Amino acid sequence: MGEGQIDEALRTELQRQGVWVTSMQELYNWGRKNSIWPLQFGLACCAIEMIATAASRYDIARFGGEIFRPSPRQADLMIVAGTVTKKMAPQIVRLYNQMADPKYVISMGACAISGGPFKQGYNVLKGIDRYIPVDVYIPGCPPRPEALLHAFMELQRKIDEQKLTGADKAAHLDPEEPSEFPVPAFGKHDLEPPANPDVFQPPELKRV
Amino acid sequence: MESLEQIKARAEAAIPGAKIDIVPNLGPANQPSLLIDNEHAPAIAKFLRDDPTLRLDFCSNVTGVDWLDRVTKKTVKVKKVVEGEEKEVNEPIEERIPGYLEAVYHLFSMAHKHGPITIRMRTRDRGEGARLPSLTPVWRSAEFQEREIFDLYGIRFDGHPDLRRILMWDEFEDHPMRKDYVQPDDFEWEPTPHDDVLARAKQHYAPRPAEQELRPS
Amino acid sequence: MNPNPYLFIVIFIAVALAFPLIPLALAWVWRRFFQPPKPGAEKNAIYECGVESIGEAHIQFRSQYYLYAIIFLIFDVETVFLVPFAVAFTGLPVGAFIAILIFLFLLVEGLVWAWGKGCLQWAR
Amino acid sequence: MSATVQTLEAMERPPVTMSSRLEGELLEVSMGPQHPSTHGVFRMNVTLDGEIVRKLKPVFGYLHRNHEQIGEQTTYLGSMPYTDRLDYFCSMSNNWAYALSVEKLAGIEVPERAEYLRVILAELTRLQNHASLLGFLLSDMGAWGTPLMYAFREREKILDLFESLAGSRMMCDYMRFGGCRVDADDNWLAGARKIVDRFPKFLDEFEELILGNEIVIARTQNVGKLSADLAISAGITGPMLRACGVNYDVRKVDGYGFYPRFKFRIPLGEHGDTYDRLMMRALEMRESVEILKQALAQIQPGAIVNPKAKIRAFRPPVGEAYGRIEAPKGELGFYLISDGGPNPYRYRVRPPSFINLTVLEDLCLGHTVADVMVILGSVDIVMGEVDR
Repeated sequence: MGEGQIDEALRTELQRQGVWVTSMQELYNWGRKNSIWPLQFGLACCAIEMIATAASRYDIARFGGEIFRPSPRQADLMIVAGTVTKKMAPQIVRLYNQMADPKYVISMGACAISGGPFKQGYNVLKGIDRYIPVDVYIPGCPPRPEALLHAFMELQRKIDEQKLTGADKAAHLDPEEPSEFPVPAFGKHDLEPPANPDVFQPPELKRV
Repeated sequence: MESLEQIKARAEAAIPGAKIDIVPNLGPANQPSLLIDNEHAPAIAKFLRDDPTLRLDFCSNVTGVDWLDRVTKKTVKVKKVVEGEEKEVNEPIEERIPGYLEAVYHLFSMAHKHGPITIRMRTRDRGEGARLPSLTPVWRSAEFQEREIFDLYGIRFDGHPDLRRILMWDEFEDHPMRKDYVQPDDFEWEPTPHDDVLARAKQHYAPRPAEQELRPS
Repeated sequence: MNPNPYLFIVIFIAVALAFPLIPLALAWVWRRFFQPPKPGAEKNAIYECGVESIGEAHIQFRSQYYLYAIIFLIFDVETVFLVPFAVAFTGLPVGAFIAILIFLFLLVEGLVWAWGKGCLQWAR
Repeated sequence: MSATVQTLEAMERPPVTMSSRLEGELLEVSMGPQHPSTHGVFRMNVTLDGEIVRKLKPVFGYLHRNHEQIGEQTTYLGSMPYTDRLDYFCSMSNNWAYALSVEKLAGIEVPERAEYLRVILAELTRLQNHASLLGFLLSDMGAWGTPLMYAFREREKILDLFESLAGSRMMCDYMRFGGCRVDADDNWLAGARKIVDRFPKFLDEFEELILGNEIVIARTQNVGKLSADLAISAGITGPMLRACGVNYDVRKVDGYGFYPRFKFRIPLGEHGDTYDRLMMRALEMRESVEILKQALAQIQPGAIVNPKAKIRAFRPPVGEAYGRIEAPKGELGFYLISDGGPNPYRYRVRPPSFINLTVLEDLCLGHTVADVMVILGSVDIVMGEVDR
């Protein structure tokens, strides 16, 4: 039970006598996790599965994510659904920068994670986490609507655990954490820089 | 629909000086094509479109093809003196065909509803001389496809209304669909390498002599 | 002592104001004290579908839209004048009715002239 | 602004005369890659005079995934799953187009039951593609989401059929050179018959809901008129061409697959405006239901793959072939040049929606900004196929 957590036993005991106890952090996180507004922004085939998730059968409205906002100013969540090409990467990073601050990124589909089946393409960025931090990855090509719903619940669990104060507080409350990342420029042969070093630290693989 | 030979004869009759020859297609698809020379290409195209019996008014598909320098082995009958007496002997000689870029047009007729007539145009070489006359004034559908061929193969189409890059960003310089295009090396992290992708990933990690010291490992 | 009949309206307005303003005030307090501001060149740039905005926004619009707005304004003000007339309509003599008709006729005549001039034509 | 910048800018602007003050200047805006109704990452640089479109330059390439270069680096069979991702609404008809071209390249026969299955699956794909298109077009017009829910409800039923047969909802990868991968058992065919029988009821409800709606009529009639000869010269194919009254449908012209065995009509429009394009899709859905009824009645048990066709080490003879089918968006063609090796030497896709966009500027000139969205919606583009 970390510092600032409410003792669960005490909470259930009080609840039995009709007294509900909560904390500012729980209330804040509860409010934000149940009304995440995704940015209306589809790239390729995964976007069609995202629309199918928003349609009546798999209904993302049950998780509070029904309102797809066209403008990044009103969106909290960017679902990168589809192949990120090098021509589209600067636009995606600019959209991420223009989103209001408590913002999250779901990288949907193999293409957004690592280039997927189109990895050998010359115009395909090998994964969006080279330029912006990603919160939840969904493998699959395209991932089924249930997988997107599971990612949504995963993101809600992640929001629920965010701290408001203390050392490891949420990124958007921490003045040092950057809320903006440099937009790559179009170079002669490739994007310049090919990856944002302080966002993309791949593990050092020793090739035997 | 008439055979390609008849079309070739009538086209050469209609357009003086036009040099057309027939490129055979060996596969079972049996779709031979007409190779037309670049100077008379627009005139031939107009003829194919406006000729009452042909009426090829629908240019369905425009494709760029990159043929590298090829070395073909051919056996040629050569008279040679073998052990003192004259004899025909098959001697394999290697013939180097210089590379060229090619634009292939598949033409159909919506008026008469008959099948594909394929015409091809070849550039002089793969470097500076990669120029072809544009057929957009004849068929408007070739506009975007010729821009794509210029973008990905580098054939400059003279007479095209708006020749710009269509798929790659404007600052991009090479022509990526050519056979000798080398991709930028952004394979530094390759968790599940497989065949040639593994090769590229390995090549990325291979210690390059010159810059190895520069980059702090 | 029965309360003043308008008291309920006052309470209603007070509650109607309180409901939206309290959460907004809470949000403002949160923004002011807990949320560190992180402005940036890219974040404050103009949002135009993800690309840098091309062209200039402060340009001179066609004067026709301005005329459209003016004509709307005239008829908006006209309805403001009609409201007291409509409320007291039953107790008024015939002369007041004629006067309001003249008022209406003048405005409608102006509308017909504007329509004839083509000010109301939107797409050209 | 400093003085110098001011003068530079003043020089740029034309001299201000009395008439130009009334006219107003042109506003250049980009309806960019991230836009609610561009059906993916498609960008248009629009020059507006107030609300009237004066110039419209489409910008492509935001989803250029190098499908053709990857096609040249993988084997013939390896490219089959990539064709699902071309036009990711109609993976079955993409597979069929590719399989048809390779069969023409290598001269492979297809058994009868496989041909029937191909026709059934292609027509099911056409149904769900046209239903989704009508849903998207209506949401472009402002009926946000509601018609889309109806359309996606029907689409989900058809996707269930694809999933139970091919294993995946959208990316079926179902056809092979010389037949199909899996045989459809009887209760799959029964399920298909049930859905096809119930589809006309949805069509009546959908048509009554939208095509009779006077807002739709007001927003689509006489908007984006396309003349027949411009359409032919610009290589427009599919419902957009038939809306201008040109009777050209690759199913009737080429007679590929078993289409000559079925009796179905080709709807034709007269004015070539957006309303005709809308009606084309609605009427084509009815014709597809007719084809499906006949195909599901005539299908007989039998082999689904030509035993002689080699799947694994498949090396077609040297040569080239251009095969095409009537995909829901137009004429989808594959042009393959083989040099005898396992990989195609040249792998080219003839994308219908990419070429149908040639006339987008001609359609939109003189219309208002709101109409540009409706016209783009009626062209029915999918970015995976436009940018390849």
